[in-house]
Amino acid sequence: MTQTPKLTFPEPPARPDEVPDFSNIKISEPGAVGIPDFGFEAKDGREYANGLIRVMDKDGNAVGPWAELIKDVSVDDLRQGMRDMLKMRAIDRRMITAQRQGKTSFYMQCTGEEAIGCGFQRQLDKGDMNFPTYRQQTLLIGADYPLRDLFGQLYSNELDPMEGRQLPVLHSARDYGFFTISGNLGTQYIQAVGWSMANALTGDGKIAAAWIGDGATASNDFHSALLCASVYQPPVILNIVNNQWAISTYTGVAAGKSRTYASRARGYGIPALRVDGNDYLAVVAVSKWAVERTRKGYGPLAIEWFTYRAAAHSTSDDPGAYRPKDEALSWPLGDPVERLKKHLISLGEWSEERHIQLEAELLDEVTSVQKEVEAHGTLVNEQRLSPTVMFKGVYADMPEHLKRQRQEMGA
Amino acid sequence: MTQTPKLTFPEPPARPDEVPDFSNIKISEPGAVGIPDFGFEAKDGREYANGLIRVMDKDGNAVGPWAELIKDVSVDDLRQGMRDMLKMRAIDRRMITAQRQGKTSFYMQCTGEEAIGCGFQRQLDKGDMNFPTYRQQTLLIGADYPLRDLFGQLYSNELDPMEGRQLPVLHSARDYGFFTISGNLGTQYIQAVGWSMANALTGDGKIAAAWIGDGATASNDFHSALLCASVYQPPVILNIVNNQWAISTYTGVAAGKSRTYASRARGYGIPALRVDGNDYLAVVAVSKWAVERTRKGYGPLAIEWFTYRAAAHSTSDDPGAYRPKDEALSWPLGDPVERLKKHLISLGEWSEERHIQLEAELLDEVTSVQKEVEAHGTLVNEQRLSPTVMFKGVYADMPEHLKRQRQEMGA
Amino acid sequence: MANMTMIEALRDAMDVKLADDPSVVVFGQDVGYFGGVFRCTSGLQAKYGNERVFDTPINESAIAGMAIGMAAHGMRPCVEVQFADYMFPAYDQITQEAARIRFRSNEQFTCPMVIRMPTGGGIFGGQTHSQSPEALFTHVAGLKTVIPSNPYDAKGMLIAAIEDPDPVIFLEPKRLYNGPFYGDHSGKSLGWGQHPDGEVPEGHYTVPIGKAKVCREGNDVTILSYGTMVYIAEAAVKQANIDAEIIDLRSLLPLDLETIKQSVEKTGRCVVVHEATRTSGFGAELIAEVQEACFWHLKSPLERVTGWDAPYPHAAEWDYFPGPDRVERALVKAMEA
Amino acid sequence: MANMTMIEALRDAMDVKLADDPSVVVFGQDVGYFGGVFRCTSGLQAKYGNERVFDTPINESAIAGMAIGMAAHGMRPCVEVQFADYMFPAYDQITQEAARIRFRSNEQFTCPMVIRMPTGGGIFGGQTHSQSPEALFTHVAGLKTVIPSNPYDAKGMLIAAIEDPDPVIFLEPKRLYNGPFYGDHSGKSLGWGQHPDGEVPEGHYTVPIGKAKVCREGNDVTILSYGTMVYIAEAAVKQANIDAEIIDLRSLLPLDLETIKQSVEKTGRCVVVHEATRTSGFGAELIAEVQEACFWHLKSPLERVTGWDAPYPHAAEWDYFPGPDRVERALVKAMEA
Ligand SMILES: Cc1ncc(C[n+]2csc(CCOP(=O)(O)OP(=O)(O)O)c2C)c(N)n1
Ligand SMILES: Cc1ncc(C[n+]2csc(CCOP(=O)(O)OP(=O)(O)O)c2C)c(N)n1
Ligand SMILES: [Mg+2]
Ligand SMILES: [Mg+2]
Repeated sequence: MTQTPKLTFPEPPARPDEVPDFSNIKISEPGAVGIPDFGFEAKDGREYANGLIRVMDKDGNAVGPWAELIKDVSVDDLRQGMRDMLKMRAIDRRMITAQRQGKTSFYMQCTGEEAIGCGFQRQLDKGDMNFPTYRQQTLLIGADYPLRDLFGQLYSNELDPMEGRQLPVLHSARDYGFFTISGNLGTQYIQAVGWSMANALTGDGKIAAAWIGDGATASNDFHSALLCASVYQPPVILNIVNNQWAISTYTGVAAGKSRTYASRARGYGIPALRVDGNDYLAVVAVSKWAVERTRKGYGPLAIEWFTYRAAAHSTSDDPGAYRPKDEALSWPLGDPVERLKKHLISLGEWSEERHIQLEAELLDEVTSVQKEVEAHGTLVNEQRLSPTVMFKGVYADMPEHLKRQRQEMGA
Repeated sequence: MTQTPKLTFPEPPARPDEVPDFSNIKISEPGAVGIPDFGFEAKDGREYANGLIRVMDKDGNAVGPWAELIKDVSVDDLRQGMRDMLKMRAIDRRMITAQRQGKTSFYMQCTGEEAIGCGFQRQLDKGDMNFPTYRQQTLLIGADYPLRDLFGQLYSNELDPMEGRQLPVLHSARDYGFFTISGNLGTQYIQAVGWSMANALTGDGKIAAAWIGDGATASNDFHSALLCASVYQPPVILNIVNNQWAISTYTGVAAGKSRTYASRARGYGIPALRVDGNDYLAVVAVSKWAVERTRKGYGPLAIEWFTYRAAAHSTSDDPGAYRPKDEALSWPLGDPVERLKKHLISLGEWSEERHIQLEAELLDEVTSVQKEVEAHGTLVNEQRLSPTVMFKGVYADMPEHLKRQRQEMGA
Repeated sequence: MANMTMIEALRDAMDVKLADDPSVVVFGQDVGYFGGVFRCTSGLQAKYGNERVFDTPINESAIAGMAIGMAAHGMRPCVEVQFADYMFPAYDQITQEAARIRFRSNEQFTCPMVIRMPTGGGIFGGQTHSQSPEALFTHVAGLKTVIPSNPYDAKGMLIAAIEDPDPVIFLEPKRLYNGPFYGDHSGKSLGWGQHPDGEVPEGHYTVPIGKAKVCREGNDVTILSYGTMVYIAEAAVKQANIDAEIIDLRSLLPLDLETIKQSVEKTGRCVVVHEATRTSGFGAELIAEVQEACFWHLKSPLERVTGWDAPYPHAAEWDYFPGPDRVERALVKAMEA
Repeated sequence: MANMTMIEALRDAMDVKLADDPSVVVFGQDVGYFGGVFRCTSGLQAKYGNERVFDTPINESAIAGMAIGMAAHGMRPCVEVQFADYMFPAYDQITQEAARIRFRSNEQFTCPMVIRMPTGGGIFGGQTHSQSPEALFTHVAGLKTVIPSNPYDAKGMLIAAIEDPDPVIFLEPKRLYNGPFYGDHSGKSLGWGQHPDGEVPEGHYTVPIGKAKVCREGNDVTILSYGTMVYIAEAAVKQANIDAEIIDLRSLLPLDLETIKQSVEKTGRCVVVHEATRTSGFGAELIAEVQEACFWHLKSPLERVTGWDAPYPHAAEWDYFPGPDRVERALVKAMEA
């Protein structure tokens, strides 16, 4: 037995040049975790927070109670999900190239995590509000956000609805239920709680959804959000996207000895689910259920989406320096696109050919909008917004000292 | 079932002019909660975090496994505990009067909570460090801190080891294992974790103990402390003093739907105990066990001390405005002094007479030191420290601009 | 008109706004049932219910963060931080979020909220109940920072702040809650009943944010001040018997530079007085602006009278707190130069 | 001597201290295995083990709070905040705790720690990777705030900071990590290999905290600056062809007022240049001090060239970032007046 205090430093199971090893990850069988009552309490919800809700088995069949729950979801809806995910993938691919060409300063992909935002957003109503992180452009895709606006933001040009104010990927789209993203991690989580309190106080029938990465659960705002959600019981879904990494930092440094992030929420008295985030059907089922439960006034719910960040953290990152190169290929929960494809094919509603055709079609669509937007300027091909735009919107009415400065700028 | 989101606002069971009502509080039988292994994990420790460790039954008998654990604690040690608690009570009583007389600006009592700090401190070794809140002067008493220093601080006069820098009760006593108290709630909790990491890194064999009130568990630093303790596993005891109130705010506003504060710690993967803080024997037993476990390197432990703030929050507070006047008398766990007295009497080691005599003796001792210290100045009877003392200790070496300011002060 | 303390005036402002705008909510530590440790919200929960006025956990960044979310949604939260010294945990939410949401979303989302906080010393509160952090807000683009010095302004400015489309830091000089303070800590202060600015109109009115007030006209030297120091300046002027012009800035950002300029161009001398520590205090900004705007009119160096660059001490409070004597010395120095 | 980038110089400083003092520990987000997003700690964990160099959760107040606890115990933590823009959650721990522990405990406990943070813009990082928060630290009694502008100073000052008995905010102008920057964002910057201050001694040496450096002697106007702006000032002086004296302050608090005074008394003119927003920026403090110390020598108003009072924009970065042209205009204005 231990006799002297020694610190521990959580380490990932494998580092570069080692063999990927996910044997530490326990995975429930598809269909094994049931559906709780809307009114279930945190203290009775251990299995939902520690297990893993999954719908698709390895052959692509939908099984178990959550599959039942969505049996009326149409094949068209599932194909829409496929389209959403592939569209996101096409955008990511195009933007990585564009960033390498210096057309923009920065980009972030969400490869491997597409199912979560795409599937969740399609269950929301107009007027519901997401408080996303930078890795949830999928929410915009699922909300049919115009690609022109999306690319405009990524290129900070005159088509940017934010007129170049923010770093690429830090979108804002109020009409599409997408709150302005902060570069400061965590801050939006408690804001989502505040927004949902306003939903309840004004009785507008809408709900809010907060989003955070596994790494950022360490932030203070994660704590204050769970706390205030527990105290006031507003209609908010507290999403945690556990993609195993925070830049180079292993998820263990954020988890410590907590079993799961969902179980941390339980400690605050918030009922929590843990879900296979690479299983589009599980995402749809749980999101549908969660949205209904929340809208009906059963209070806050936490959802840990279990997934893997297949790409680099951002265009500034090189994951080869801290984890095995092809670790993503060993991820035991597979790839969300491949898995939904298998399911649709097993239903006889999809084929490799249609898949390839859809990919090509989306790449065309994305590329053509991208080119159109690029024509309005990129970092290497500047068609500048007036710099005085930076004095606009600091306040509703421009105070004297800003007027003086705008004049001093000589613009 | 619920159909629209509505906020909840936690309310105490009784307000002024209502009958005190503690029926919501579930209390384990004395002896009912057992002793876990040193190596027990949070996930297996549900009963310890949700139950209540108690030793004394209503007749003052020590029962159950925790009583076993301390059967070698001598009667003298228990009488020392009684002495400590009564000394604290005498100081509190004297200082309340002194503050009303304007001899000092401010004071805070710990009536009803004396057992916790007094009992805990006696289990620590020299070199162990507490990171207390303002309501743990008991730790100083249990460390035999000189009353002259204590009163000096309370009067901010020349006998004050801090030379008048801090508000009364914000002591600092490094040699007595008492970290400088901050007026900002919560901040010391994560600092205690840092200190205990230094204990482990330097291998000095010492441990740290963090202290926080139930209200301040809402602070960000509570979260970051639990998190970092869980990640690095340093030798720290994370004490939570749940006295049911935070100024006028009911503990429910800090707890939300969490069952207990101990269970919140469990969500972080930190093993946790919940203890009757008004039971001196339980305090001694659990503290002894916890200190040994921590020193042996079993990592962090959280302890929720369940108690009741019998007095006003501070001399600036009027609890009659927000809770029933004599709520303390209905507190189901009684008064720590009365309960230990009953135990000692049941052992035949104490009597009402000795008790009254000890009270008188301590009041004398306390009063005489107090008077001696008062002779060195109080707020109404100033014998001023030189004001230039305020420039000392801002930095190790006084920078030029402070020298200029000291000169400008003309002192 | 009614005679009110500053506490009553602030409460009245919230009462007016809670009554006339259902989107106004008031919350903070102990502000609900109890009505706040300074009693500024006393009675409001009883009157408007706990959906409008409620207690919060002890987490200032949560208070600010919830308020931001509500404000972005369209409500108008007016929240209390128990002491300005406790706003630091919320500093990220206030400066990086509340202040930036309008800008970064290109006005898709806005943040009309008020954060009230008692500020300043003079109550023997020691380090953590006495600080004056205004300069930490004036450096932040997107925030407005105001500080009234009397009940009339307090009510009118709080109503204006709640109605403002942007986040407003509302500093309340706690030493003035119950009456003006002329620096004599040994004597009894007069209450607001004895002061004309204790007369407060009933119902709705505003004192616009961004306008300073000339409290005393004079020709020889300009004193720029705000909060408690306005009265210290008055006392100093009386005892120095100098024909000083005293300006109560009221609003630090936006700053009423026009009023300042007119005065300093007239007097050619200027003394800045604030409680906050000197280095990088708001006085530095005032001096930088004044010397730029009025350089050719200046007859002597601009002076600062401020708290010393030390943590706020408990016992030595009255040596730390700038009093009339220190201000007088600065005035004399400015006049002599 | 070896030629180093600023990143290498900083790493070398930590290497020297990790080697010679077992109480030194280094931690922060991604600083362990990976070696930091700017690679300043690259290789140090491999060399010293994870008890000396380790990753932390994404919680800046936890980083500061742990460091404070360790420092109070007797260790000397040197921690990294990934970007200065992310220090805000730690602002409470830094300003109300680290800065105050020596004072409030009357020196029973002290807080010898360093918080390193990349600061400033010029890398197209937008609002949250570009801010310059130095004035938020200089207002806080108990902190020292320094900002080196080249590899030589960076190493010497970081060693001095780690050895300092008090908490030091160590700002690293990220635009200078790989080379000096003269404001031409369209061209390629030179690396430190082409600059004499890229020559860095091996092993232990210090550059004392509190001493400014005259980078260019001149007679007509004094430029007070620090960080990246030192090079912008050089470029401006070159293009304006004015005989300016350029002072690299290096240490903002304590401030080397003596060196500043000597220069301004000589030149009679002074321009302050910094990236941070103007209002209540550190420039205000410099102007307040200079006008007080040198009033009778001044020939023209003191000028400020700073970031605008707007949140740091992404696309318009180069209009926000003070460049040589803006500094030149200020110099000309100062000379003409
Ligand atoms: C307050 C704050 N600290 C640090 C950072 C720097 N940072 C940006 S992303 C990131 C990692 C976040 O990881 P995680 O939350 O798991 O999200 P993921 O990137 O995996 O989606 C860090 C440390 C930041 N943006 N904000
Ligand atoms: C950061 C911060 N916010 C607010 C306060 C004001 N305050 C002082 S004590 C207190 C209540 C604390 O309650 P609790 O933590 O339960 O401790 P108790 O007083 O019951 O011992 C509050 C809100 C503070 N000191 N620090
Ligand atoms: Mg992650
Ligand atoms: Mg309490």
